Amino acid sequence: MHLLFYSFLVGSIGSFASLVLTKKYRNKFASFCVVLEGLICSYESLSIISSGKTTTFNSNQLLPFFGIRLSLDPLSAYFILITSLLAIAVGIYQLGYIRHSTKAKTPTFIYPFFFTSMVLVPISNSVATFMASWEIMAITSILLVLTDHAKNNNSGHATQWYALMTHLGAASIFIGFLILSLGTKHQQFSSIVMSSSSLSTIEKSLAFFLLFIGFASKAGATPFHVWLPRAHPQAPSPVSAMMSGAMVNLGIYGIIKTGMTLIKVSEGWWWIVVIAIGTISAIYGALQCVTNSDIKKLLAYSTIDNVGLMIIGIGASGLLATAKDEKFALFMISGVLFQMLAHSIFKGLLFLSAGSIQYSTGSLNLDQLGGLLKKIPLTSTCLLIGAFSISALPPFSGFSSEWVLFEGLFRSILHLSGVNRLAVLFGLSGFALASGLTATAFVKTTGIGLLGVARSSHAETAKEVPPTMLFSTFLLALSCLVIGIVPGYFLKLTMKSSQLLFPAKKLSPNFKYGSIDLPNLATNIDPLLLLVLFTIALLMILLLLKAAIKRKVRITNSWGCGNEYSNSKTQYTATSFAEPLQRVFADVIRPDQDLVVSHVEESRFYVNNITYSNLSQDSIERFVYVPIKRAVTTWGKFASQMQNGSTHRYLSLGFIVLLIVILVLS
Amino acid sequence: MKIVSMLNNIISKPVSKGFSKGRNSSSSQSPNRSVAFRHVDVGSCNACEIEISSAFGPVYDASRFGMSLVASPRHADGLLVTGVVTQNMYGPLMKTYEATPKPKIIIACGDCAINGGIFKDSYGVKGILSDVLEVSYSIPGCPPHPQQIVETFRNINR
Amino acid sequence: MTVFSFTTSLLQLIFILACAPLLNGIMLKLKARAERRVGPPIFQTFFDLAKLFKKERLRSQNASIFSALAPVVLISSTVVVIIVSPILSTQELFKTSGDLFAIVFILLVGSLMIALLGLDPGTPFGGLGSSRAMTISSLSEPALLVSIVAISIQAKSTNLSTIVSANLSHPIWLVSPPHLLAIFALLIVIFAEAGRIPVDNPATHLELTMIYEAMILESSGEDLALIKLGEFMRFTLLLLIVANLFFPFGIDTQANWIQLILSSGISLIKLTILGSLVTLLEVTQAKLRLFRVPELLAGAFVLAVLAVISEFVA
Amino acid sequence: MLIDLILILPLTSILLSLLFRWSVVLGATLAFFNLALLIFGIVLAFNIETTGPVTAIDATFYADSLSSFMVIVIGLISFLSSLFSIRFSIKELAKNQSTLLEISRYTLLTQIFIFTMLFAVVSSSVAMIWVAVEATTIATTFLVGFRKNKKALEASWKYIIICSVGVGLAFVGTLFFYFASAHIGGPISSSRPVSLDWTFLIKNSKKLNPQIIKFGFGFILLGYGTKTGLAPMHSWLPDAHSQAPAPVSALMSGVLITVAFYTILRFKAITDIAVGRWFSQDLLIAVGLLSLLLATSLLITQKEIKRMLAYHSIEHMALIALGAAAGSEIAIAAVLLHILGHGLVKAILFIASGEMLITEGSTEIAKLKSLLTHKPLLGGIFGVGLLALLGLPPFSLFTSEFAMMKSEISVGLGWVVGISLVLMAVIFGVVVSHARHILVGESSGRQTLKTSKLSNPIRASRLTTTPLVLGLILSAAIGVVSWPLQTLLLSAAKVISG
Amino acid sequence: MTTNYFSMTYLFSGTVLVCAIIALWRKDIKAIIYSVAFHGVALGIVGFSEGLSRHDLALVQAGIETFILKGIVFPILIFRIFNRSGGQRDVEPLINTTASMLYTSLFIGIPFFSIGRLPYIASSPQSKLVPIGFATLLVGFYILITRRRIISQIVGLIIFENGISLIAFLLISGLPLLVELGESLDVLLVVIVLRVLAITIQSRIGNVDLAEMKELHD
Repeated sequence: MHLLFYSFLVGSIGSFASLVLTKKYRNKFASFCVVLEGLICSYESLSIISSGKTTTFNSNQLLPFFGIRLSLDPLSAYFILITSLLAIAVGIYQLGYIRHSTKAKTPTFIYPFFFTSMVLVPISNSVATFMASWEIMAITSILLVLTDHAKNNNSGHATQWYALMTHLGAASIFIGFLILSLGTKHQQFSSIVMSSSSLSTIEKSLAFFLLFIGFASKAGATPFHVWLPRAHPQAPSPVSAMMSGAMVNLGIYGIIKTGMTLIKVSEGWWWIVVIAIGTISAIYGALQCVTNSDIKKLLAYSTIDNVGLMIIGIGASGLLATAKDEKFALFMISGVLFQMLAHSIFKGLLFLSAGSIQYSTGSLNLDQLGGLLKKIPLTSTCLLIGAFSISALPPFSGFSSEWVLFEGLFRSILHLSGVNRLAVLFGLSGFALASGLTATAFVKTTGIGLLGVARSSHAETAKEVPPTMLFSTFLLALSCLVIGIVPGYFLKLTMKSSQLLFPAKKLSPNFKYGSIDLPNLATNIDPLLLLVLFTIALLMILLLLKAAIKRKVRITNSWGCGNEYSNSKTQYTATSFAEPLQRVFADVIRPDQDLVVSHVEESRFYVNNITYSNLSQDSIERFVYVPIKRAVTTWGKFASQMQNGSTHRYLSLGFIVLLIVILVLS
Repeated sequence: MKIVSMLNNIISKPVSKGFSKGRNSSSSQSPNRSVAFRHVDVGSCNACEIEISSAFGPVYDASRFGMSLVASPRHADGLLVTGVVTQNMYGPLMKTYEATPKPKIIIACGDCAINGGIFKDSYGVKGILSDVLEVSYSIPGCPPHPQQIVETFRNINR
Repeated sequence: MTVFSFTTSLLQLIFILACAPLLNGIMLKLKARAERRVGPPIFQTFFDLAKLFKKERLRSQNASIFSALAPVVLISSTVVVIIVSPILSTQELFKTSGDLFAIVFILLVGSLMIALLGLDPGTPFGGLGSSRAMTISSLSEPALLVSIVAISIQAKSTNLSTIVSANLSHPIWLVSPPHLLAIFALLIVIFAEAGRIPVDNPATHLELTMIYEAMILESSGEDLALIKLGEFMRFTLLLLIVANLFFPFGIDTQANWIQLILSSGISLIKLTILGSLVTLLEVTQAKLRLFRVPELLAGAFVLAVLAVISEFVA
Repeated sequence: MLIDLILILPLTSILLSLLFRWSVVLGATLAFFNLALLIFGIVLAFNIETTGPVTAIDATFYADSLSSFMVIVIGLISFLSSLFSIRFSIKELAKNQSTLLEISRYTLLTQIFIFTMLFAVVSSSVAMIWVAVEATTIATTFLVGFRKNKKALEASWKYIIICSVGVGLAFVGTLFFYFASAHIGGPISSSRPVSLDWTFLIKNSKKLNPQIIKFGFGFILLGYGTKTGLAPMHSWLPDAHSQAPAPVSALMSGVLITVAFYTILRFKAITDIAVGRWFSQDLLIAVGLLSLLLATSLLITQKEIKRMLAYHSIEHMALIALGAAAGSEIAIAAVLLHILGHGLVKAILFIASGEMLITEGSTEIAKLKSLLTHKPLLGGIFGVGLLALLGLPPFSLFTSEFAMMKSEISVGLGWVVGISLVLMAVIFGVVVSHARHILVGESSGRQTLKTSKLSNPIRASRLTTTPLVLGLILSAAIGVVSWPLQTLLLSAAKVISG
Repeated sequence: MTTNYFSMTYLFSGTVLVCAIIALWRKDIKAIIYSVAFHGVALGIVGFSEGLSRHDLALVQAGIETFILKGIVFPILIFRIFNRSGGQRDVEPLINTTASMLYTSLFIGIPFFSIGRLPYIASSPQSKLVPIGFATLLVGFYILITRRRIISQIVGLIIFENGISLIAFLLISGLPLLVELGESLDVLLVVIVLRVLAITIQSRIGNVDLAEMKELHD
């Protein structure tokens, strides 16, 4: 625990030093401090996970009226671990990135605090402490999203959405916690856990759903997600990486914490709702991910998709726990945590690679990119590895984690009954559709962005990014590969962390060579073996071909069906790539399509110009949030008549109330 | 019902005629077992196309000798060119030629491809096939008989 | 790893390598006969492939390393699946990794590679093909995974070998409605994944109607040969897996050498029968419009869900 | 002794500003005096903490920890405001917008204003509090009308009419308290009105006739509520606060309204004992929710920063009223912390808006653009101030709002918290959207930068920004660190919650 | 003696209310000012007689002070504004006079109905008259919300304050001296400030109709 405080100190030193130091040393020192903070935190969390102990820290000197209460257990340590690992990579990345992106001191100043608050959230042990660190996390991230506001008009809008949604979420969490703490007459989480059974079902359900909505909105679950695809793309890439890779996890943490520890005995139907939300998020996120052409926006939507998968897993685990099948509940929740680890790493990688692409080309619009694999091979390779991971291709991390998730869901279907089973089946279908769509989306991203010919001068003149950025992305890419190849070691870690949730049951995993082999599953995977087999096959084929055929390759033009005018413009674009799926799911996506044909003056049979536009907006935003916004504005306009400037009207209000006072109070 | 008639088709004798399997070709070499062509219409009146398609129909069935038409010159062993080379199709023809892997076989199918036929020297015509490419085989006729086409295919050797 | 399992894996590989082109030839022949043509000889596909290996290799100037890599990766990923799946024997190499989910995603590596290959040269038709292929692939995913669940429920395992062995010891499972529904759903998915009629017409020449062909328009020579071979192998593999799920009899379960040899023969028969059925279907059916395909896949998905549900009703 | 000092200090300031014309030296001296006031307030608080309430001049003045707390608040905000006054006055004179005489008069009135507020919080008699509160209205009317243009005059007219009526009603309420107190044998009409003394009233509050107290409290709430900016007679507030010069707005929004609320709190303590807590609770909830609703609705279409801030004051007063409705010790302590935090932050924001008026020439939302880009420090202060005002940690408003809401729920007012959270969320959205217009953006901001560079740009002065930054840090500090404020807050809360 | 004083109190309290109603009724500004003056005089007499009846010197002082302040000083101050502004008659009020009189009769009744229910009110004859004070206050308030000229608003406010004073005299026989002084000073200052403000407004903006003064709005 104390190590964590030292790490906070290191971070703060870095951040304050960035205010004082000259431009030359500012970034270096701040990044160094962040990396150091990350290292200390990850060391501490690893040691906590391996020892399985819980340490606490209480102080009344801070936070008036409430005091701070902290408690570090293996579960929170796991979240800290993920956050710190990502923070280390991002810290290194920033060395190269910040230099060109912004001259202001603010991001370097705020970033360590953002990190610190993300460490504080999982170790908060009382309502007030939690809310304070939660809000600090929100505020720092809001400020970080604003970093590029001077260059980018959208970031203001994004921030506005983000701030509002995060505030609503916090309000929901706040009421939920208050219901819990007043129902149990306790402030501290550890005490709430003890006496949560004294709550009535209605209280519990109300608290659960308020908390769930709050946390789900932070995690970005549909329909509370609208801020996410706006804020994540607008933030500078290192920040997006942290937000998508680490901050979103804390929403998941909140859901797990609420449903599995704070409220000890949960109701089955809650989890069915949770699964439904998860499924909708997964499908909706994946769909929007497919149809968007802006890399970072697409990545943000895929975060929603992945969060959906995790929420489905949590729901299934909750159902298993209510059905007293704790063994598989534990397995399922470990799967969720594993998926989270994988997601954090590959999403961090993808966002950082996207940042690198933006850095070297100045654009993130897939329709303007192309041919990057030849121009910036190293960055492109990193992006490819990220894309393969997220598409769940073996042997990368996404495959292993989704395998565990799938097995968990399969087990849930086997072990549950009735409507619960149907719910999980529903979730599994969503999981399947989402994973298919994700693969499509990332074929689009890599295929359109990295392959083919440059579609604009942006991509034409791309140059490789500085070594620090490359190093950071390679680090993450390597982690993707390692997690994918030896998932056993990591699953063991997640099981140890989640053991806390179901202390009674123990799985006896057999993780030889990092493979996943559980006796209860009756199946196993060994990605390492698969990789070895694949490599052997690949090498043998190549050797055979080399031995048998010794012809050189002739380089020619692309075969465009004899078209004499083919150029980079005739390529498929990201928009056209997604068009079939967009058409299939038109009812959900509701794209704004517009075709304007203008004719020459003389005859309407001669076309002068055809303009086709295809805008896919977030339909949930359009049909849920925008009407609310409009209603509020209308109300405001109406209400402003109250204050029309007439002294007489103002006074007559008082007069009426005075009469009422005289009449009523005597 | 459909399936029953299909089964009946399978059992009954094929309608193909003219050549029987394993009959000798005009060449002394072993017959070429697999030849694929990309068909290029550089200015044909479409009569040749009708004959080509019947060459691959049930009666003449060129596929039984391993012949096929493919969609991309990259997959082909050569070009099956019909019609006189028009100005507009000259470029695409050359592109198609370039896109074909070596060794390439160029077949001029029909009189127009061989000598320009009735379109010779007319407006918009660039020339005949042999002006622009080295023709390996010619199939005369206006239009050529399917049997002739299949015959030419069978005579191709490497 | 035992000598037997190693031999099995090797034999499976050789078996599929040999049978894949043959199966294609048989199907082509059958199709021709159904049209009352003589049709190409059943070894025609071997000739075609052999010719292609000898031809010149052309590559677009826009192409990246993917064009060279994708065919090899396609084959290698298929080989990995062949090695770990129970085709001739349920004895697994290294006792591991014959998991259905894993198989699906290893095969997905190949599909994705081909989709990327389509985008690599920067031509309009490549993009068109890969867009359509990925659309279909992503829509078939739910049906695929749910039918996997349906198939796995009775054996309580997603391991293919375990399922096959369990089915063998409980033959009554094979004719249960859930099993049949699941197999049917799986077959539809395989049609979609392998690009057969009614989803895609492998014999089309018109670029605008193409799905899978469009992605490989740019490949030539050895690349094309590898891709074609890879696709035949995948199709054969998938058919064999379905065959073993639907009618596992004849497969070796006891590490018996004689049974293994027998099993190869039986598998060939199964393959021929299944191939003939597929051909019949292809000849009698028209290709669906692209935007009717989602309906077909949705139907498959519903069948798979029904399978799972009826599994628990029974 | 300390109380005398606390009153003598502003009196000296008044004398100084009467005697001398305004100069930078005078401004600095006054600022220093106000700083001394703050320090005396703190000393007073420590004193009271150790020895108990103190009195002065034959018990005419009385200070318990609540009073000392209010003295601290007044001292703090006055100090900030008088610092900015220097900058304001220099600019006014430099731009020839006001004459030296006007500035001197302005300074004098401001000092009188501060004095009357201090007088209110250290008076022992509730009637004298009334006199002082009424005097604040008189002192500020001309400050509101300082600009002497149509708008300013209109604002000051509305201000004085509505506030006089309101405070007049409060006097009726006071009379009824007196009436009740007289009937239990409190001495009437002697030279020293003991029966109106706070100490007498609170001691004997059990004996007071509940019905009269109820009647009286209704008037008190309506009357002082007017001055606090609570519904239904809140309407003067946006006009007056927006038209007054920024330092005065800072004082009015920062402390004046809370001084009025302080009075309500005192009466509430008596009423709670005499009638029972439910009564003041119901009234405060009604008034609070109504004000919150009004503030929310009217914030939506705001076009001007200072009006926006003024409505924000109404919102916070409503929150304070709701917190006071909960009535528990923690709740009152939180209310007091909120008074301090809100005063500090609101003063900072008003001063920042004054600085904007100086540097940008306008406080209209539509005319301000991308402040963060071309005036990062001022924009940053304003932005962070808004965040603090919206109740985000680490600023003290978060802690106080959290504690108030928690206490509200714990006395069974969950529905109130629910409604207020929804309304606050709307406010949050609206304010963030306004803030975006003001602070964030690109192109037009750069243009302004260029044009302003051409025409001799006015930079934000260090004199303004440094205290503001320090103020924000202070606001964060009191939100994070318990010591030593928490003790003071709790003992001050004990005065009210008993 | 006491009854005599009380009947004086009774009489002049009534006069206070009647004068207020006259001010509401009339439109002639001069008449209004005179009625306000008489209003103040009557209020002073109430205080004076109460003081005499209770032998309370402070109250007598307060009465005299009120007499001077509200009976003499205020009317003079208002006259000054009036002389500057000109215009004999008030503009049509927001609610016409007939309706106003009807409403007034309605809400004058309210205090009589409700104040009487409070305890201790009936304990002394003076405090029984408190509703008169409330009625005066309400009439003053009503003038404030209906009249549109600056001068009549000031009149309304004065009547309002006088109502409060009357309540103070009747309810508890006046206030402690210090408070009374403070209160009077405040009211005086308010009226002075209002006068200065009124003059400034007149000189800067002109003779304004307050209902038109709506520059500050949302």
